[in-house]
Amino acid sequence: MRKTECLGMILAGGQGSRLKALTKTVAKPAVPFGGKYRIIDFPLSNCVNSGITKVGVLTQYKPFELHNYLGAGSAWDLDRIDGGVFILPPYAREKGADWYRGTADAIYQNLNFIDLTDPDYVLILSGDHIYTMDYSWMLEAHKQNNADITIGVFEVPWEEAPRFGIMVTDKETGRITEFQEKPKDPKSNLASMGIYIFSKPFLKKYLEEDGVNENSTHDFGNDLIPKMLADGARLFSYAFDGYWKDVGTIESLWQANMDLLQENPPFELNGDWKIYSSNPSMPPHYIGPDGEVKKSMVTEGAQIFGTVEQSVIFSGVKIGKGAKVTNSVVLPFTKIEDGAVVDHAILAQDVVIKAGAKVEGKEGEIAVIAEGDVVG
Amino acid sequence: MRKTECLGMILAGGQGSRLKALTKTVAKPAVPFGGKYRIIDFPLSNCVNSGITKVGVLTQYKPFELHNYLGAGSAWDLDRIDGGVFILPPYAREKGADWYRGTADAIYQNLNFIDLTDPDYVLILSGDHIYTMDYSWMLEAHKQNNADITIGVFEVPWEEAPRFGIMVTDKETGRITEFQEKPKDPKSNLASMGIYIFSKPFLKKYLEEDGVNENSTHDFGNDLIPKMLADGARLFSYAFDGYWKDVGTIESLWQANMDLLQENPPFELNGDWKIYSSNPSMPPHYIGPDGEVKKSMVTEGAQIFGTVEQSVIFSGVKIGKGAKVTNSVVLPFTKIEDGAVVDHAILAQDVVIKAGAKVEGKEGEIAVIAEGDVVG
Amino acid sequence: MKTVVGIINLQESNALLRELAATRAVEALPFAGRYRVVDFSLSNMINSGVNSVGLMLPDYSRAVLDHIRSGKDWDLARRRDGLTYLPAALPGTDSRKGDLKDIYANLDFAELSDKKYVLFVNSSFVYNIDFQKVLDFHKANDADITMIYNVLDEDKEGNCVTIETSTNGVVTDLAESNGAKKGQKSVMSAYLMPVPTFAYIVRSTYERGGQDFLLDGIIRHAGEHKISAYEHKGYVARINSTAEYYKANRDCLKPEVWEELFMQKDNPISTKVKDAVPVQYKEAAQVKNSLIANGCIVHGRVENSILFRGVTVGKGAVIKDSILMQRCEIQDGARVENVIADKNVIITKNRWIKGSENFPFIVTKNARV
Amino acid sequence: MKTVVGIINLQESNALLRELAATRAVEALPFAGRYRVVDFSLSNMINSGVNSVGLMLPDYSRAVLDHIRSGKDWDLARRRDGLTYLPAALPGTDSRKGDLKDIYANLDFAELSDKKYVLFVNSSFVYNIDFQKVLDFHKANDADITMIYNVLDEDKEGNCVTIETSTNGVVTDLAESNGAKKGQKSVMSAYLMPVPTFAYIVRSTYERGGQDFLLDGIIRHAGEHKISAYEHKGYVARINSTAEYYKANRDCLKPEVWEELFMQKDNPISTKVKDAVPVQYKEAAQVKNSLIANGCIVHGRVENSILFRGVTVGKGAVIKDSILMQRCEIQDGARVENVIADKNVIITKNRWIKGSENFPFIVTKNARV
Repeated sequence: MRKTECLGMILAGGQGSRLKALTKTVAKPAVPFGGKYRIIDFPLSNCVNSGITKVGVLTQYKPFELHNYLGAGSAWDLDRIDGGVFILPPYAREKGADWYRGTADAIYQNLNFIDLTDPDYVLILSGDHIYTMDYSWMLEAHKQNNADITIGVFEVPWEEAPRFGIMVTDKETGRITEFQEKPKDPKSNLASMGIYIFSKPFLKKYLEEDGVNENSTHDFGNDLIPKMLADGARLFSYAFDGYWKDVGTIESLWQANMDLLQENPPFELNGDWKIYSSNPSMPPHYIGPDGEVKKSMVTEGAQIFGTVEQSVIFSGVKIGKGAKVTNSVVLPFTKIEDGAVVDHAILAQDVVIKAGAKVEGKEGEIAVIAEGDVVG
Repeated sequence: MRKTECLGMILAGGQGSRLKALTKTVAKPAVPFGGKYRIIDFPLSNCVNSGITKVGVLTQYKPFELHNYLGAGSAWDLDRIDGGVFILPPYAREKGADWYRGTADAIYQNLNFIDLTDPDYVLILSGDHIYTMDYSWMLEAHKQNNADITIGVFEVPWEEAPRFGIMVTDKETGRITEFQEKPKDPKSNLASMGIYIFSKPFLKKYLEEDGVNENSTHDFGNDLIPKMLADGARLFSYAFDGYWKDVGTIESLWQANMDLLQENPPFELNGDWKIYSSNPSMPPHYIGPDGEVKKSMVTEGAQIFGTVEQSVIFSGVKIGKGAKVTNSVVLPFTKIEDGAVVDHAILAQDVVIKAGAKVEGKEGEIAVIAEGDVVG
Repeated sequence: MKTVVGIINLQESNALLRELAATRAVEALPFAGRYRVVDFSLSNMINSGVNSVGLMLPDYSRAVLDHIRSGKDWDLARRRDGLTYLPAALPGTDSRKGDLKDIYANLDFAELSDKKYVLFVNSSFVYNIDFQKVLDFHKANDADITMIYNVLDEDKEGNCVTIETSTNGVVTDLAESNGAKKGQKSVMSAYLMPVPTFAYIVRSTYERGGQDFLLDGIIRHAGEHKISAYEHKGYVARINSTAEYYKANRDCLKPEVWEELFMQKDNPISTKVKDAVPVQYKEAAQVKNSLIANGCIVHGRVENSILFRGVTVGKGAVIKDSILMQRCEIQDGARVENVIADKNVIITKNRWIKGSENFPFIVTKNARV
Repeated sequence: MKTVVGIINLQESNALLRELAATRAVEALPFAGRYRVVDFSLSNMINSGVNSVGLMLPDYSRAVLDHIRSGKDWDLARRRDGLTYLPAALPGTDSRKGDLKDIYANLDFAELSDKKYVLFVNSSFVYNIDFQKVLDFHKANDADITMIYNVLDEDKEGNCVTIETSTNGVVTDLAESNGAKKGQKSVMSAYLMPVPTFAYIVRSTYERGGQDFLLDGIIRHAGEHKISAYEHKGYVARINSTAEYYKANRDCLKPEVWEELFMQKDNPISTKVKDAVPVQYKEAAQVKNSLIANGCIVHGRVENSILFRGVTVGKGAVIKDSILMQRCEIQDGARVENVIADKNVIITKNRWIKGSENFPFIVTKNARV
């Protein structure tokens, strides 16, 4: 392979246990979002749009659908002769076989892949955040600071800071002076976004040390970053002020979908910064003579004979006459029969809501129907 | 996915410890063979040529290069919209994560994939045999016999029978009456080729029983087939009389390469039954003014200034002036410098044989130089 | 169907579709919100298991080449078989009109293939069919040639080729006429026959001065062959005039036609894949009985209409009984009725335009009204 | 190079290559055992980081379309950017000769791209270059147009465009002449300029009756622009005649040329991928100073020759100083010297044929000698 300036590595092995009903058959990064996307489309598209054309995707939990979805990467223009998407599941070696024991271990076990692509920098990403970001600016900052590691940070309200990993930084230079993991008493409101750019030799050194350290939990936040700080390494923050959402819970996933429906959405799916996605062969959606659709997103292959308001409708969904869907997210091929009512809900794929049945949640208590379930 | 008549499943997880020097960085099915192929090209091409266009490849040991080689399957015409190659590494589930514990367990853990493709029949293959075979005839026989399972068998010399799994069959019907694993006292010389066609419901039933049986080694030959026989299931043999070689040892791998160099090779790479392979962009090979090449196969990108006889030369190999390569297999990008001598050897990739150095094995004791090594 | 090689003829006359098809082939016309007419022929072939398809390129080939590329979106980018482009015979080498010279120039494609049958289709028809059934019918009838027809459900204008058949499906009469009546059997320009029969018809007809495959090759020599006719019972639209184009699009607004054409699990109609976001319906959107493709943004009212990719409908704008192609922009307060707007048309604020049911008003590409 | 859109012109005259190029473009000519001439332009573009490439199709486009398909083998099958086919202007719309009418007809391709520069190349040259260096040179010189040239290492016949430059690389004279001498600076028909400059030259020249991009567009208006010249110092071959074609192929037998053209790790020349088995050398094979492509089977003697895919050399057969294209069959005892044999030629048993060094004997496609 040719030399690479910056290699992307996406951690996509998480089970997403807090999204349980939606991860019965797929890993969290493969959960559908926004009418036609899956969560992993965002970091992948960000990579491509930032000029990063070699991306490793580290999988572990129920990876089949994710592998199948990624394929050779052609949906993201990543089916390149020298580059593209590389799927990296755990594997066996001469001396045995290990599952990925933590975020750092997952990267550690793939050091041979990193060496093969020979990058100057390694960008490490999570597979479960919704945002659009140009990593090339962050890389520029990393170079200018002559940093060992640059961490993407995001300003959160002070009262929420105790839920995050918090970076205390020098205001002038952005250099990180202290790291607080979920602090009761935060000294800053800059939360780590789980986006790291490492200079490669530095990364390799720390991973090799951590890999054989039996007391480590092999996590970047828990183990490596504190150690780097203690060693006096050059850690810098890079502040991001666009839209960014961790969709690790049902509520936040629902909210991120609703955010798309605002009159002026907080981020553009439609702009120059394209979000690529695998596109099925589906006809334009059809809205029937009595259909009513407002403040919603609807994608190809849907059929709507009822009422839809403030909702996100995926492909192949059928909504019967007199049915009412409000404040909800309806994943592919789910059927909502005549007269059924769905409110404040996420319906997974292939669900059937029988004629006249009701699924009603409320804000803070979104109703969830798991894949293939039949209600009513 | 659409319904599938016959799904292929290739067991490609083996370490191939007896091929050690050649499997330092790759799984056995990815070991190069025959000038430009890798071992897995044979079962994959057989599948495609037999009309089987959905193929699962079960990986476990050092799968990166194999995954990368397979890509989306375009080299085998398997990058299909509804079908193609599906890479199936071990994975984590809600209740934990298991490595593949045996051949049967590997299939068992992927029953959800099999259900998804919804086949009538499942063809299970090894990823480490060299042969060309039309599986559609075997499938035909399976249907005609109304069999539960059909096992490909190959007649071996009686004295070699104790090294194989032996099928004792009814001569008239081909029905299997007894199975002997490496018998001291074989009752038949029909060896199992490790090729099974199962009717899917039958396979699923036995795998589900075996999967939870703690006394099982989860191996088709050890556990499932004896149990099926004991249960009186309809096991049939399908006799194959073409060229077939298990290339699990250095000697047999070397021999299979040499077999290609016979004046009339025992099987055709060049015929209608195409062996597909990933093709790098390499110019035609060059033979210099003093080059001499006889009874050999040479592929694109090689440069030959010396003498080559009875050898298989892969792409990017350079053989210097006055160097002599005989009875050997030289894998990609290996350099043999001026005046060096190589005889009865397998040189792995990126080896350097320094000017004047000698690597000499003999029949029964083939010399092997591991990837990246420098000799002399 | 592994024994069949497909040829799709994109060389048809487009005289009746002048405004829309002046610089593109009929088959490259956008259809039903996201497709092009040629998608039906390609998808029918691949869904039926025809793995080797030759595409006879029209004079204006850029749109077709750009749409189809390697054929990957139809699963036709293969190492063995797959898609082959068959460019037209070089102008200047032969001044004859008609499709026969181009078929003749590319005859080696069928003859050098290892297939037994040719399935030759003209591509200006919209339907979803399993050609396997046609092959079975052909074999069962022991025919020389099998042609596909449908029974007209209403009177048609323009050139039609109609047939009469005996009870066992053998063609007893075959004639070209101007217009046809409801209930007549109309040929859908799709023919199945053995490769040698095809080659013989093309070669012998062309070398004796013939110009048109159907008229000179088949009709004039109908007596020499046993011709069977296979009835396609599903939805069929022929796109030979603007009125037919307008009607066929609007037929897709009937849920049963939409489902028959597009939602058959084993026979999907494939098209070029493009990235477009789901449709955004805003506060005051009102949409009834319409097909809306991804990438649209709807603020206003849409009724009985088809919106292609990336159309925007402004606040208070009204779209009725219209077809708006890619990236049209209907600004606030504009009103559009019985209109076909080609790509990138802009209807400015508060402007009203209206055609009539049978003569839709056509706005040409990139126009600003 | 992300700011550059590439255009490859396959519309060149092939008058001097009549036997080989009668029914295919020069650029589709097989070269060096497995390539076609156009592979160099395509590979140079993609290796230099040009991601959007337009290909102006020649009159005989089937071979080129079949070779390039989606552009996947050159990494040009993309969703964004990638390969675009630019068919020739429709015959009949303009009876002018020359390439300018086709460039004019496809001018929107460059103008509608979001790129800043056009890299326009004619494709009948063989060389391996990093265009990034040309762009850097163009910027450093603050030029309007940069053209690429090489210094001739021997006298050339046929039409040549030669330049003279000042010490800082600015073109001071530019002329077309019949033949050029060793040491002269010869233009390689590759031009880099901003999109508006390109569009201006094409439009203003065409609309005033111009026919040829280089002659009418650039040479006649050389005074209006600051033209820089970038010297390519590596190997260059121009393929404008059979003699040049023969020589360029045989140049590849020099290990230094072979390595420069084909074995640069970061600048590989890509071509259409085909499956072919490694070459089989049998008992009595004797091969010297030759390039042999996969799929060949060699029983006899081969010297100073180039064998394309699938050539078979029978027992006792002798091949000297020859180029044998795909699937030629040289039967036992035949002898072939100074010959260029097109595809599928069969030289029967014990037959001898011989051309001379400067006038190789050309055997046309599918011939049986």
